[in-house]
Amino acid sequence: METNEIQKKIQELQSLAEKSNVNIDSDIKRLSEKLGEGARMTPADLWKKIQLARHSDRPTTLEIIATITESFMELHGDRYYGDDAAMVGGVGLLEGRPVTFIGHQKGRNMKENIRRNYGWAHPEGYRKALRLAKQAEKFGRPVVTFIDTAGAYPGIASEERGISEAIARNLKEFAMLRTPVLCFIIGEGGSGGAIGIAVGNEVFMLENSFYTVISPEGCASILLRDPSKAPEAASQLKLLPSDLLAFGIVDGIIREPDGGAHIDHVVTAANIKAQILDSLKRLETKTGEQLARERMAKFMSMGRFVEEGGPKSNFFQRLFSITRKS
Amino acid sequence: METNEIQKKIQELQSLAEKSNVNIDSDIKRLSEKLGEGARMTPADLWKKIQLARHSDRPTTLEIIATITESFMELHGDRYYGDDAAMVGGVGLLEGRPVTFIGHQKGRNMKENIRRNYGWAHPEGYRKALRLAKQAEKFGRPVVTFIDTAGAYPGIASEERGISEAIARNLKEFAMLRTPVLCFIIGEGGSGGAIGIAVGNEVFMLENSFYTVISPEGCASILLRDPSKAPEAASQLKLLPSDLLAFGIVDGIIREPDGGAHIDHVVTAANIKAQILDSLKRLETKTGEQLARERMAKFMSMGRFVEEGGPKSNFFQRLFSITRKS
Amino acid sequence: MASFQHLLDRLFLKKQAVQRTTPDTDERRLVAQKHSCPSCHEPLEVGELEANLFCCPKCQHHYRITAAERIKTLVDPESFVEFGEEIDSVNPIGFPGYEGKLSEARNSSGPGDSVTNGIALIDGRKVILSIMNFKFMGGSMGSVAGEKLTRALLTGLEKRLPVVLFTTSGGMRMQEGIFSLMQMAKTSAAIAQLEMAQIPLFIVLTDPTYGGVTASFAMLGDVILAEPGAAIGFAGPRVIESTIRQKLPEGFQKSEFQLAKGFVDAIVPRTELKKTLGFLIDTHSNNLRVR
Amino acid sequence: MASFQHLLDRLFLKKQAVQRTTPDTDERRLVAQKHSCPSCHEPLEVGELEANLFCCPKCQHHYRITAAERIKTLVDPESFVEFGEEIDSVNPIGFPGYEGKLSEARNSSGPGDSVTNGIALIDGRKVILSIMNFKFMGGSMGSVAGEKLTRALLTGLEKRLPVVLFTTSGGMRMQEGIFSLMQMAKTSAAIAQLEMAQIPLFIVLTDPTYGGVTASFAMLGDVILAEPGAAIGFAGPRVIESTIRQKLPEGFQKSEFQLAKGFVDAIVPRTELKKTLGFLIDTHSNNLRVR
Ligand SMILES: [Zn+2]
Ligand SMILES: [Zn+2]
Repeated sequence: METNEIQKKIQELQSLAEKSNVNIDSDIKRLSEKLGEGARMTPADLWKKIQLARHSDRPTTLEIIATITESFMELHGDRYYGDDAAMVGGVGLLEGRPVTFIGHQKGRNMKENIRRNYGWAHPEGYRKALRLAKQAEKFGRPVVTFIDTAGAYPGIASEERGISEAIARNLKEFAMLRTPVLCFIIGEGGSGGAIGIAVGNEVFMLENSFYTVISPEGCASILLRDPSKAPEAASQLKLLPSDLLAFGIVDGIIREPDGGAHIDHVVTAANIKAQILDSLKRLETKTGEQLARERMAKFMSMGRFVEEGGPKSNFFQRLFSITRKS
Repeated sequence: METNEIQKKIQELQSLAEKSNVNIDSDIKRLSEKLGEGARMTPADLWKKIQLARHSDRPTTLEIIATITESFMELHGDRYYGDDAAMVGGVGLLEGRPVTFIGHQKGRNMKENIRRNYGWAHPEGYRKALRLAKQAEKFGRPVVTFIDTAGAYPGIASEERGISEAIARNLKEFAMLRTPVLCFIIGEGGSGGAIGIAVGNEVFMLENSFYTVISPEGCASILLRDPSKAPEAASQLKLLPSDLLAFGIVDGIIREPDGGAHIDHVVTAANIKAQILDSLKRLETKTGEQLARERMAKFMSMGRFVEEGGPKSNFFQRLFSITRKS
Repeated sequence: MASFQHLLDRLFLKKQAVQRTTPDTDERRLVAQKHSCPSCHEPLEVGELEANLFCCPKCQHHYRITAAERIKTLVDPESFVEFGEEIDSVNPIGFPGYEGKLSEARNSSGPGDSVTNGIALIDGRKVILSIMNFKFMGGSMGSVAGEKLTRALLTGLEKRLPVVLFTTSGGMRMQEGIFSLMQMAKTSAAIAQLEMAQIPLFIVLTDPTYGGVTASFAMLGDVILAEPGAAIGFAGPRVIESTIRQKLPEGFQKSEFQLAKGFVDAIVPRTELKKTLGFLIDTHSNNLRVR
Repeated sequence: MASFQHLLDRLFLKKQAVQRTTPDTDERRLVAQKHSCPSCHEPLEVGELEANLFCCPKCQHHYRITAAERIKTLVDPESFVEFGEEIDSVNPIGFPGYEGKLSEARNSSGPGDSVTNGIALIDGRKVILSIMNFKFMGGSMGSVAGEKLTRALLTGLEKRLPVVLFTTSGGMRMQEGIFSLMQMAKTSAAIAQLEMAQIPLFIVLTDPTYGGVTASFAMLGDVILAEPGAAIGFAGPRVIESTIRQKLPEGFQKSEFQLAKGFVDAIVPRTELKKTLGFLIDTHSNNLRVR
C-alpha cells in the first residue's frame, strides 16, 4: 500500500501543521496532486486499470461476502415493487458479529448478467438497499456496502419508478443512519448509481477500481466529442483510488494481488475483511448519533472552492453548534 | 342524534358502575345489543340505508373538504410508483388551522368513476395516504381521513404491487402517529380498504354509512350461498352506525339531513366540521406521544371473548407499564 | 350506480367455490389412500411423508400441517410451553349459527381457536411462538385469534424475546363482523409497540395466507419468510378472476411470485426453517443482549 | 465483456447531441425575431411575454428564465437580499480547459455560478431562497453550486425559516470530477439536518432538471412542485433511447408524467407560484412558530 503510506505521511504533516498553526494547505494540495498516479500514467496504462476494474473474473459482491463471512443469508425485496437482482443484500456473521451487507451484483456469465442487468440497478434495488440498511440500524448492526456498477439503469421503467427519487432518498437516509457504515468500491464506481449506496463513515477503494461522476466513455462523448477518446477522458477525470485518496474523498486503498483482484479472490477478500474489522474496531466505540453526525459532516465538507473574506470552516462551526443543540 | 344520547347514557352508567365497583358488563351488553337499530329494522329497510350509503349523489371526500376548508391544496403521489385517483389528500386550512385531509374518492359520473376506479384504491393510494400522514406528523398538523370505499381493489396489479403490504404498513404507522387522527366513514366502509386509513384517535360514522368486514354481497355469497340475500347478510353483519357505536367501535354518529346526505351537502359537511373542531379542541391538548399511546391502546383493546381465571385488563395494565418505560 | 352494483355482483358471485375447498385434508388423505404424492404422482407413504416434515421427498411439495405438527417439526423437543389457552370465542354480534360452527370446529380441531401461543426453544434460542391453524375454521382471525396474537407479541415485548409467527388463514372471521376487522388494527398496533422497543419479529408465511391476515401482521415482520409454493395474497384468485374477467397467470400469488415482487425476504424449505430461524435470531439480537 | 462494452458504447454515442441544444435562448430569441410563440405559433411580442411572467398567454408554454428573472417574478419587490456570493470555483482536478469555460460562463451570465442564494419575502412570508440558473454552464452542479445550496439549507436551519429551492440543471459538472459527484451527498446530508429539525423544504422543478440534481436534493422536498411541461429526469432522453433502442413515449419525463408517476405533488403554473408557495409556507409553519 505505497500510496496509503504517502497519504499517511500527508496526514501526519497536516495534523502537525494544525497543531503549530501553520498554513500548509497549498503545499498539501501540490503534494496531493503529484500523488495522483493517474497524472504519472499514460492514458493507455490508465485504461488497463479501468479494464481491470471491469474484468469479468473480478470478485463480485456475493463472492466477497461468501468468502469473508462465517455464514450469510440473502434477504430480498424492496416491499414496494420487486426484487432487483442487480442489487443484493443480507445479513452475515463476520467473526461472530452480525453485519448487514449490501452491494451491486454483476453476473459471472452472459446468462447471469442478463438476469442481473450487468449490475445496473433499478429503483427497487436502491429501495431494497435502504430497507436493509434501516433494518441494520434498528437491530444495531453495522452496514458494509460494495459498489460495483457502471451506473443506475437509464431505461424507461427505471425513470417511471423514480430512479432519481430512490437514489436521492438513499443519500439522505444513509447520511442519517445511527450505525457504522463502511463502503468499498470494488470495481466500477459509476456516478449516481454508485454514490446511491456509498455514503459511509469510511469509504475505501480497491487498488484497481475507479469512482467517477461520469463514465470515461460518456465524458469522452460529451467533452471530447469522440467516445473513442475514453482513455484520455479517464485520465482527465482523476478517477483512480490514488487520486481520490489524495483528494480526501476516500479513506484508504485496499491492496489487490499482483495482476489484479481476479487473480486471487481469497486474498482480495481477506484484505477487505481486514479493513472492515479494523474500521469497526474504531467505529463501534461511537454512539449512533455520533456516527450519523460525523458522516453528515464528512460529506457536507466535500467540495473545493475559493472564498473571499474568511475560511469556510466558520460556517461549519456555526452549523455544528446548531445541530448539537437540536 | 337519538342513538348518541342513548350511548351517552350508557357511558354515564358505565363510569358510575366503575366508580362504585359494580359489575354491570352483562347489562351493558344487553342494552347495547338492543340499541342496534339494525335489529329493529327489517332487512329491506336496512338495505335502503345501504343504498343511501352508496348513493351516487352522496358528498365525496373532495367535496366535503372543499366545503369545510377556507382553502385546500391537493398533494399527489406516493413517491414510489404513481398517483392513485381513488385516494386523495392534501393540506387545508380549517378555521385558520392547517389540517391534512386524506380520503377515498369516488366519481360523480361514469367517466370520473372510471378514472377514480369507483373509489377502489391500489397500493399507491395507501402509500400516498401514509406519506401525507407522516408529513402531517412532521409539521404538527392533525390528520382527518374520510373513508368511502367498497374495498381495496382486488386485481392483478394491486396484488403485484402489494396491496396487503400497503394496508398492513398503514395500520402500523397510523397507530404510531404523534398527531391527532380523526376518521369519518362517510359512505361505504369496506373491509381492509377502509381500515387502511381508519386507525384514528376518534372514529365517526355518518348516519347513513356502514362499516363492515365484508360486503353484504360477499357475505351472502359465502355464508348464505346466495348473493341476492345481501339485505339479510347486511342485517346479520351489524354494520350500521348505531351497531358500531353500541359495540364501542366508533365514537359517534354524524347526523345527516332528512332523506340522506345527498339531499344537502352543505349541512352534512357542516356537521362533520363541527365534529372535527370539537374533537380537535379535546385532542390538541395532548402530546404526540400521548395521542399515539392512546390510539394504540384503543385498538389493542378491541375484540370480544371470554377469559377464564381473570379479567383481561390485567394484561393491558401490564403492557402499559412496559410501554411507559420505553 | 348500476355498473357499480354490477361490479360488486361479479366480485362475489364465485367466491363461494374458493372458500369451500380444503385441499389440505384432501391431499394428505390422498397419500394414505393412493400411496402416492398428488403433486408429482410418485409413490409416497404416509410414514415417509411424516419423516420428511410433511414435504414430498421427490418434488418438495409442502403439505399443510397443523399447529401441533408445526411445533413438533420445529422446536426443540419438550421445549414448547403453551400460554394464552384460557380465552375463548363468544358470538359478539349474535351472528346466526356461529356458536354451532365454533363447537363443530372445537370438536374436530380441539380447543384454542385458530392460534396457538407458546414459549419455546428453536435450536437452543428462546422465542415466543404463535402458530395459526388452518383447520380451525380456515384459520380465520376473530377476536380470540387477534387477542392471542397480540398477547404473543406483547409477551415478546415484556420478556424482550424475539417473536416468530406462522401464518395460515383464509382471512377475517366474518361471523364476528366488525370485531374481526378490528383485529387487523389490533395486531398491527401491537407490532408498532415491538418496533419502538426494537424487538425482532419474524413471520413465516405458509399455505394459504389470505385476506386480513396478509394485510396486517403477516406483512409486518422484520424478516418475512415463506414456505415454497404457498399461496399468499389479499384477494382470493376467484375474486380477482371474476373482477378482471380473465385467467390469472401461472404461479400468481405463490411464494415465488411474492419473492419476485419484493414482499418476501426468502423462501425457506420446511427442512431448513429451524436453522434459518436460528441464524436470524442470532443476527437480530444485539438490542436484546444490550439491555 | 464484449457485450458490456457494447452497451456502454451505445449509451454514450448520442449523448453529445442532447447536451448541446439550448432551446431556452433559442426560444425567446425566436419570439423577438418572428413575433410569435414557437410552441403554439400564435402572435406574441416580447413585452407581452415578459408581462405574463414569461409564459405564453395563449398556450401557457413556460419559457425558461434566469435566476434574476425568477426573483423578479416571484418575490415581493425589493425584498431579496443575496448571500453566499463570495465563493467561487477553482479547477479542483486540473481538468483541461475548465478555467476557460468558467470565465466564458461568467462573462455571459455574470458571477455567482449556477446558484443564487438569498433571503426574501414571498407574499409577505420570509424564506430562504436558492435558485439555479441554467444559463451558467447548463445549470451544472459543481463544488460552488453544492456549497451554495448547502449554505441556503443550513441558513434555513439556523434561522428556522422555510427553504425554497428552484431547480434547473443538466446534471453534475463533470469538469470537477469526483468533487461534483460528492455534491449530491453533500446537499442531501444538509437536507437530513433540516429534516431532523422539522424545517420545511419546498422544491420547484423547472425546465430542465436532470442527472445528479434530480437524483439528490430535487427529490427531497417536503413538497415538490413543478412548472407545467418541464423536462425532469435522471438520464437524458437520448441516453435512454440509445440504451433501449426505441423511441420514448410522448410526454416522457415531463412534469405531467412525473405527477402521474407519483414524484411531484402538484404542477403549478408560474402565475400561481407565489400564491401556492405562500399557502404551503403557512400550512407548514407550526413547528417554526412553536419554538
Ligand atoms: Zn411429490
Ligand atoms: Zn404559445
